[in-house]
Amino acid sequence: MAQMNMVQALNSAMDVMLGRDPSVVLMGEDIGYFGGVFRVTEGLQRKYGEHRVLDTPIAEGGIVATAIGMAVNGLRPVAEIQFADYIYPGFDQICSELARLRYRSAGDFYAPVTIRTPCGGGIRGGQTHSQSPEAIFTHVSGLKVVMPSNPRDAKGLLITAIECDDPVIFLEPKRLYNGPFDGDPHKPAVPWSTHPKGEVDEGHYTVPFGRADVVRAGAAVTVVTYGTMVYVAAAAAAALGIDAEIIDLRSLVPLDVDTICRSVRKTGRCVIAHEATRLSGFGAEILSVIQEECFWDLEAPIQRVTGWDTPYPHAFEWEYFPGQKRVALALETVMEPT
Amino acid sequence: MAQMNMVQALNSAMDVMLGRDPSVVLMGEDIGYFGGVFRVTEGLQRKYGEHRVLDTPIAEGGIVATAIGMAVNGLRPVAEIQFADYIYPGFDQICSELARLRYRSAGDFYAPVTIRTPCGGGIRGGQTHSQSPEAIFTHVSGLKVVMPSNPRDAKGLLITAIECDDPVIFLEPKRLYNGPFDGDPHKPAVPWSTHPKGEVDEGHYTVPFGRADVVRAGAAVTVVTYGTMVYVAAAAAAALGIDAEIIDLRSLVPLDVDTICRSVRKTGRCVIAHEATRLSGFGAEILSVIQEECFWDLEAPIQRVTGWDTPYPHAFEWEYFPGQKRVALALETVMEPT
Amino acid sequence: MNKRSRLHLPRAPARPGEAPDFGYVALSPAGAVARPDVNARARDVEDLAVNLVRVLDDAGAALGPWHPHLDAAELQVGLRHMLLTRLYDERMQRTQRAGKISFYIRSLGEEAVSVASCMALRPGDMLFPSYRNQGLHIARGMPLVDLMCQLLSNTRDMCKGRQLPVMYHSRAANIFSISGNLATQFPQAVGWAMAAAIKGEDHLAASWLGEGSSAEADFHHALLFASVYQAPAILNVVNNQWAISTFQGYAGGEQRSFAARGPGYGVPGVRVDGNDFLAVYAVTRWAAERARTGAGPTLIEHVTYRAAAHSTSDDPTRYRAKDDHLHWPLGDPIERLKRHLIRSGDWSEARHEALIAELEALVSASWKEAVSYGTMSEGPKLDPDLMFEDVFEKMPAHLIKQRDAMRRERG
Amino acid sequence: MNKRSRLHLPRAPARPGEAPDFGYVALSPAGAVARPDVNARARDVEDLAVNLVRVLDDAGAALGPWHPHLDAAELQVGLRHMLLTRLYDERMQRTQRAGKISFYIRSLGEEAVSVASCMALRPGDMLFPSYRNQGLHIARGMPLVDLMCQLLSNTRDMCKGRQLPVMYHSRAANIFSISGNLATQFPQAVGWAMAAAIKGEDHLAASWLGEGSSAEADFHHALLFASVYQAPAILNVVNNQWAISTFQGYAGGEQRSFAARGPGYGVPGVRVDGNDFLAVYAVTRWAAERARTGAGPTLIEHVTYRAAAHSTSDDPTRYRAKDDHLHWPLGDPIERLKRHLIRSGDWSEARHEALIAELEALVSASWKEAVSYGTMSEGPKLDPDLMFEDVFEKMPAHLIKQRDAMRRERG
Ligand SMILES: Cc1ncc(C[n+]2csc(CCOP(=O)(O)OP(=O)(O)O)c2C)c(N)n1
Ligand SMILES: Cc1ncc(C[n+]2csc(CCOP(=O)(O)OP(=O)(O)O)c2C)c(N)n1
Ligand SMILES: [Mg+2]
Ligand SMILES: [Mg+2]
Repeated sequence: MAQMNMVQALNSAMDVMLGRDPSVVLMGEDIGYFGGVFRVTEGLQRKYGEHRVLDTPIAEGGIVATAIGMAVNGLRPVAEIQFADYIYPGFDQICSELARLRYRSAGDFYAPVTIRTPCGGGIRGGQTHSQSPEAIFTHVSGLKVVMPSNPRDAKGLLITAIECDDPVIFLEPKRLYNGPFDGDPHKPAVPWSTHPKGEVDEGHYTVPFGRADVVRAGAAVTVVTYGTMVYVAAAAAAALGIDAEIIDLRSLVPLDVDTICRSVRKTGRCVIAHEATRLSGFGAEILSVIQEECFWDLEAPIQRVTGWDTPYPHAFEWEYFPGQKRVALALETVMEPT
Repeated sequence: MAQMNMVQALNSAMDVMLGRDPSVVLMGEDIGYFGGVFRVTEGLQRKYGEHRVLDTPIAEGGIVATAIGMAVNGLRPVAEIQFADYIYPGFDQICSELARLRYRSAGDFYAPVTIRTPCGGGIRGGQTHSQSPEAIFTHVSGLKVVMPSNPRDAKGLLITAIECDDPVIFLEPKRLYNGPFDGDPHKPAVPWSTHPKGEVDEGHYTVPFGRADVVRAGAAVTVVTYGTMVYVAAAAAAALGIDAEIIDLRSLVPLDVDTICRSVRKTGRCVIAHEATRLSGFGAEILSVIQEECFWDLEAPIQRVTGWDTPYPHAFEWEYFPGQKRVALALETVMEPT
Repeated sequence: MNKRSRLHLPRAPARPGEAPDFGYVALSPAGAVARPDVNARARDVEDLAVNLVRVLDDAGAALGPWHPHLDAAELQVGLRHMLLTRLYDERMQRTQRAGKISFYIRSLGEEAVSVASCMALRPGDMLFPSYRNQGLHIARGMPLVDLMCQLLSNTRDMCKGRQLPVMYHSRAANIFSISGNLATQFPQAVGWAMAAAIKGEDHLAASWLGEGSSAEADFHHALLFASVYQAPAILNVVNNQWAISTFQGYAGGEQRSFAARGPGYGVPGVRVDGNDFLAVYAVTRWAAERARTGAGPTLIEHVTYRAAAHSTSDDPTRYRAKDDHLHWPLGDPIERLKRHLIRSGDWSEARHEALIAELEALVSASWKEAVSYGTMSEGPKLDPDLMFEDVFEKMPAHLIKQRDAMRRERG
Repeated sequence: MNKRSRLHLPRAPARPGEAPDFGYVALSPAGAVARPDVNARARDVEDLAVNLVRVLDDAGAALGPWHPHLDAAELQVGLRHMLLTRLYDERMQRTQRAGKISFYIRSLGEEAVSVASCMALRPGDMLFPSYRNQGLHIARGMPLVDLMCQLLSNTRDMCKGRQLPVMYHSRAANIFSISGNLATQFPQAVGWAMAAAIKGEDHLAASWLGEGSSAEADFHHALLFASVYQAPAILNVVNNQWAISTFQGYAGGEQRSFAARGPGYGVPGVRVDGNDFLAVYAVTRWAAERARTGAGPTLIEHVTYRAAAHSTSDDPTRYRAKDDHLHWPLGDPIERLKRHLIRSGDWSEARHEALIAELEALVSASWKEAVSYGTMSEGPKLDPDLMFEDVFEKMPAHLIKQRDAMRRERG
């Protein structure tokens, strides 16, 4: 066991996999000699060679396309898109090709590509360094979509992603790289070393997809969330003194419907929280599933807490970000006696 | 008034606008000399000249990008993407640029671009000629998203789109081009001339965005739908003899929440139907809004009827397509006494 | 406003009612273009992107430094593959017209592009085709029955009913799955080639796309990544002059050849007579040797003509001069190879007729067998459960649920 | 596996700890490159993509056919704009370091690229910049206060707080909004130029992107559409050798110049000494005349060096040789123009010092004014309601609802 922040945990996952499996290769903009703009691949090119950790042209479409070709030829590429906001030039290759290759070739060809990309706001990155595009990928049949909220899960999920023969969109909430963040930008930053999930096994281990983590058991209300909002939601519930059950989804596709519904059946109330914009966000899918499965258990309308339906504005970061206040209002609403 | 099918109605909308407004230009693959693979732009290049109706290279990203530049320079481009399945190479320009230009420039620049594209299945087009990608665009703040279900609306909505200073994704359910389709491929095709909404005004008129059409009033259950599914749902309800209120959304963004909720408050039951895949489909957003607004009025869980979460398979078109049977099962479920 | 417009608009040489005009096609005489060393630097071979490599002259003589000097037996195999491709095409076109398959795309007039390229490569080389390369599948020896079962989406369809007709693939024959989205295969092929280089293997990847498709971003990505990593890839642009109704000028062919894109990236570009079996073979061989000796990628433009409609959904009389392919200055690839073989005494009209009869019988027998595995309307059917498989490696819970719902729905 | 790998990997000329090495930069002597007629065909000017157009020699003499023979007064204006750009940059860098703005990007060493280009164009020409073109804004006369207010996201920010610092725009000055997504502006500029041509107007569009960004699909789309429609556009690749930590070889610069991409599309490509004010001016003028006379688009590669860090978030000592810009063979654009002016008797060290003092005072006064409209921590603030405006022309119901919720949330 070692203390790691999320950057180090992700680095360790790739280090382990590069060491175990000669077919694993990393590729992306600035990831090789430099080690990535967030330093997630630091030291790996030096350790495994320039042919295993490739710097690439600035062409996300070309990165995804060549990763597919490499995967078809027996490699396991882990491609970094420098910011999730820049994944769209690769969208056609992801959605029309990567996601559907196994299907259209009836399993004769498939491309085990992992696409890692930092997402989310809270770092004053403005409209093109803050987006949370997960919902879009969850709508594309054939993709697995994952978002860890802590170093321990991050490493285990990334190893699962690399070992998985399906393509995985692996979203890294960059606000959590250095420590958990409860949504209050005025508080001093907290490092992962103060958090139990900053304790990370140095070797190989996996965290499976499709299994949500109940990060806090509770009886009064279920909060379904993932990524940075795990901490924001927990802090909001704690501040209100509400006995909330907090569920960290970890993987969105596949979705752990059982854990969610078991909880909602117990609490009868539910708040869903994500950073992404509301309209057709992944919260809508979660809400729909709960409504379909637990309709008769619900004692109040499920509430969605989300970013607003605007681009992410640089100057209004904290008015935009779904902070504790927004979660608290939703919790209060959902807890109103009926 | 004239009899028009949807192709003719769309053609008429562009004809009217090319005639009224010299800043309107059309562009797209095969749309000029040839008049488009679905003949929607037939005759317009001959009538208005090669400089108003442009053939383009096969580069959807370039089409959208140049349309943006043209719009910034005072034109009103109407760009055709030959099939909605081929819109993804233009996704970055749509999502990062077209949708956000007005916002990021605080209104100093904006691009009144309409992107028309045929969508949906039922024509044995297989996985790359059948998709319904509307949900993805509804998640992108700054885009209006429209899908007509009949010639009369198609023309009025397209004129609204062209006159609108916001960018519009205009999805045309190609299965409806020649006639309404109730989901039964074995029945003989029905032409628009047999349908009242095949009567189309030859001149200029608009159908506003954000106003759903109650195509059938009813008291027992609300069916919220759009595009081809309007006819499938109506036929399913009729076959079951259920007094369904059928709502044709026409525009998804903006969404006519009032009409939907007024109806659900009245009926207490709701089925949502679309061709697109289920997971994070637009049905999830509609369901969420209804759950949030009408929770206490609901007498049964809202049901979603959708395409399956797979690519669109060529050979299993009618097992994939959400036909009358799938709608009927949902209607029966939602009508079960509680 | 129109009168003042200064926007340039490329013009098709002949529209319906006009006389065919191929004066715009820059030709070189057979044998006239020099053949550089396979290790020549890209910058030293730029003339290859301007001139037109040709071996066969109009009389069927093989001339000049690109003459590949193949055995007669090999040429006869090439002729056979091309003929089989054509006869298969003709029959499948009729079959579609008869309503027995939903869709078809012919390669009429472009048979040499696929067959000669394929024969110049090794079986371990990976092919990333477009939808107009059935010659590749035939030259790699895929049974016609397999191809026909795909067209029928029947119980032996290698795509399990999930793809439109003509979107074949074969893992065994190293032929990649065809996408409906144009051009996507081009940079994928480069990625495959990069992996071969990373693994230190000797294989190369070859891909094909239409000149219209070269406008897509993927074309640029393919050339760029191939150039940066000097990937062992052969990138083929099949310039058959048309993209559905759109003349090649709209893909940028008016200002420069498509081969000329290569040198801009430091990739040699070769313009070759795509209807000349020997020239296509020789140029592909040259590119393959470059790739295998570490000299990097090559872009090849095959100058040819789409003699038929775009697909069975298309009617070219709406947008181009009638029968214009009869005026195409590079002739017909099968006729040209046949003439060459007869001239050198290795073929005869009689053998040709006999071969046609043999291949027609093969096509008929294959079709008979194929329909026994199911047609659109009759015989065994694919299990609709297959719709839910292969979305993921293992079927996840939500798809199991949907599959079960589908079963209930079907009663 | 690695040992057998044959993947080629471009190599940076010098990494930390190594001696700077610019031997790879192909140079031409000042005055050596011929200036073709503005109506020359693309195919006849291909050498411009290989050679390097230079006017100023090391001693400050202006030589050869590209010498634009500008008035001293005009050159002095150019020097002033470049100096102001540099002083503004320096001050804003310090301001960011002091925590007063969140982010900044300098253009150190690349001032001529923007200033000389801009001065060679007309006010009605539309500019589509990247984030490293502040010289354009300054040369177009935008008040520094306006730029600073954008950096501060304050109450006078032309972006209303919605963009990262440096993403300026000006409708009045015909400078387009800057995107965070690289290269998107390139084909947009071509679209703008196409519209000018459609309308029969005389204006052209010019755009800039980094050599690293030229790898994006948008670069290809821009060249292709510009070529097909012969759009009046000037497409500038600013080859400052680096894209964050990535050397230009990874953008394809190892095999050919970036200018050489142009000829592949039938677009003239000109490689110009980007640190030579006179050369940049002359080449831009040539391209502008082509555009205005209907001869179509031009691709210009500005060979220059990113002397500073990528941005305030970057530390180049981690990936390149320390102080290597001091060894850059094309020198510093401001020093070079100054030397030329002094040599021709139109400038002096004293005037230079005085100008620096004047401009520093201007920067200081501007900053003082800018902060009076609000800073990140003090003074007037933008109304958060603005967050919901301009998503659409009119605020739709769902955003009104969300705005009201935001108001409630803020109490
Ligand atoms: C991304 C994308 N855009 C558009 C289409 C529609 N489409 C199918 S074939 C075709 C023409 C292709 O022409 P070309 O590349 O020259 O190939 P050819 O048919 O001549 O062999 C078009 C536009 C598509 N399949 N994919
Ligand atoms: C689509 C996209 N991908 C990646 C990035 C991240 N990024 C920002 S600047 C940059 C380097 C650009 O280098 P270059 O184009 O050479 O311009 P320079 O900074 O040298 O002026 C990168 C990779 C981005 N902004 N947009
Ligand atoms: Mg073609
Ligand atoms: Mg650069």
